[in-house]
Amino acid sequence: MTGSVTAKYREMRVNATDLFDLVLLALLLTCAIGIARLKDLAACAILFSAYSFILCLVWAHRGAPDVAMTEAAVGAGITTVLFLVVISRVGRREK
Amino acid sequence: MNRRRAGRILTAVLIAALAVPLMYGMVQLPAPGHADAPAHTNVSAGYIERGAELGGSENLVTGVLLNFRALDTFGEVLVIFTAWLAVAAVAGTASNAERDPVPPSPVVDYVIRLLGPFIAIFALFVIVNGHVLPGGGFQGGVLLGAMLILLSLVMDAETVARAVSARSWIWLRATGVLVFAMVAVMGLPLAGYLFGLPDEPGLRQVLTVALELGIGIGGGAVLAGLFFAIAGADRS
Amino acid sequence: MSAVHRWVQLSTALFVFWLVLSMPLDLSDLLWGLPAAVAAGGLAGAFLWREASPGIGARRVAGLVFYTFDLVRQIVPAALQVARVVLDPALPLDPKMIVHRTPLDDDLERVTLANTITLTPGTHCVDLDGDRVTVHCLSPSFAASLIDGSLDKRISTSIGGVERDE
Amino acid sequence: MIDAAHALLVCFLVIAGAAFFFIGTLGLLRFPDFYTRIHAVTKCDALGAGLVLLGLAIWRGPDGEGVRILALIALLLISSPTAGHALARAAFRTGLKPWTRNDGERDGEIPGDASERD
Repeated sequence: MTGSVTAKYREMRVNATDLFDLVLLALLLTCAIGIARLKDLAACAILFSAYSFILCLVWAHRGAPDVAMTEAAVGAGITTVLFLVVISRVGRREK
Repeated sequence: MNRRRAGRILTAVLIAALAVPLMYGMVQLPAPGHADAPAHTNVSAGYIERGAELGGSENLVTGVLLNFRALDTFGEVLVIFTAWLAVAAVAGTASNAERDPVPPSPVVDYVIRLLGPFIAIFALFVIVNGHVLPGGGFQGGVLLGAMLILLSLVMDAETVARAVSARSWIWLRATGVLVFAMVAVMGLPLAGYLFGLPDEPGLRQVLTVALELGIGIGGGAVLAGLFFAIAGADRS
Repeated sequence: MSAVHRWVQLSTALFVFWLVLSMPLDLSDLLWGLPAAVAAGGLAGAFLWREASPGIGARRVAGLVFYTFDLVRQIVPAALQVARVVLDPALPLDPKMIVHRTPLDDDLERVTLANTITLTPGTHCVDLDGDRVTVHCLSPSFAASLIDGSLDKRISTSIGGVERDE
Repeated sequence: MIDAAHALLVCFLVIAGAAFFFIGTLGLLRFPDFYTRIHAVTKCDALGAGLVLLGLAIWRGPDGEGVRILALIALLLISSPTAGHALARAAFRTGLKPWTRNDGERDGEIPGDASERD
């Protein structure tokens, strides 16, 4: 009896996990489309940072904490700063 | 107008032509995390079973990176160093950026000065424990670089860049490559082949931590160097 | 405060942080942590806090912990008030910029004041320049404890007046 | 009994944090300009996440993870208001004018699309 209950619970949990992944992937897609369409480079940089952060959540959720850490620090942190510094020197509108 | 429309239709057709086979392939992939998937039945099972013992570190990822695929990782470290060389060559000679007229807020200034050393300690912790916990040289190095960039936001990038002389910066940036090359060569007498780690567990751990430290310091210095070069604070 | 004293203080704080990170403790953690904390503390003292010290000693740490609990007590009613504003269909906002002159004259005290203002729902610290604190508030009623000076008083009783720099 | 009280406390804290996030996000969507919106974001970030983390720390109990989560809360309480302050200050120093009730009435604009257009 208890065995079947735990099995059912496990099944439910797997489904909830997949749902969480789907939500994250939908957010990723939204960010990606936004980055491709925006003309304001500063906004693109910020959106790219958000994209990296969501991707970091996907990695962490998929059981890859090493990659998640790198993604958070490099993608969401340093790359954004470097982009913004470059944008501050070359101007923020795409021609 | 008409041509543009034709172009759009062509794009849509091409994308559809690409998407159909991709989707067809995706449907045939095994479910993510399925135990019978080819990715889980062949080589990775071997890694998981014997990786900790053969690779010399409890964190399998570190073991694979620094031992089984040391050559790849060496390439990665070289790429990072080369990236800095390229950016320094292009941007390093650019004139200095104009000074920001607004001084940083006293609140931000105080908090970053207060937290900076703690970030450095955390970075070091991540580097040194890379063989046991998630993390390692690359991750810790990025944290170190981020700390230097954060400090240069409140302290003026040139002051931070000048905390170490230009020549020492170059050596620091090359640390990863140099330490890795040294350990690789030491593999010849100790393990019998290049990039080999010795069988003796104590020595192997020391070399692993040395590699992590080298990668961390080198990576952090390169990232900070990229920032200084692009922001025009680099005089080297 | 002498340079050595500052070094010891910073290194102790960093070492405690290292121990928290590496719990459960192990001999190798101590072996790595001690030199790392001493080195980082020395570098921080030499580069970051050369002119002034952060001014946080043991008594102030205790004061800050006490103050955090005090802060939670202040935040709860303010949070409920803001929740009412947000949920109200008419959105009864009346945002104002207020300039407040604070009697607090120490770095840590002023930073605590600014961050308390920012953390309290309804008020947000926009600028800090000498003793002038510019605050944006959702409506003037949220800034009552700021205007009558009771916030300054609470901060100075918790963490003020001790361990000044020489 | 103790277990039940423990779980109840954790649930209460996590739900309170989530409620904070909900109200903050609602504020972000409803508020009229940059300054009022940054109010919502900063509080959400610090207090909502702080409450959820506190719940998790109590859930773990006094082992290494629990203490590390407490350290994380301390970091959040320091860094989040500082970041909010830095953003607001940047806007203030570059001359962004705050929205006021009078503006909105004079221009006949509804809160929600006043100012902040560029």
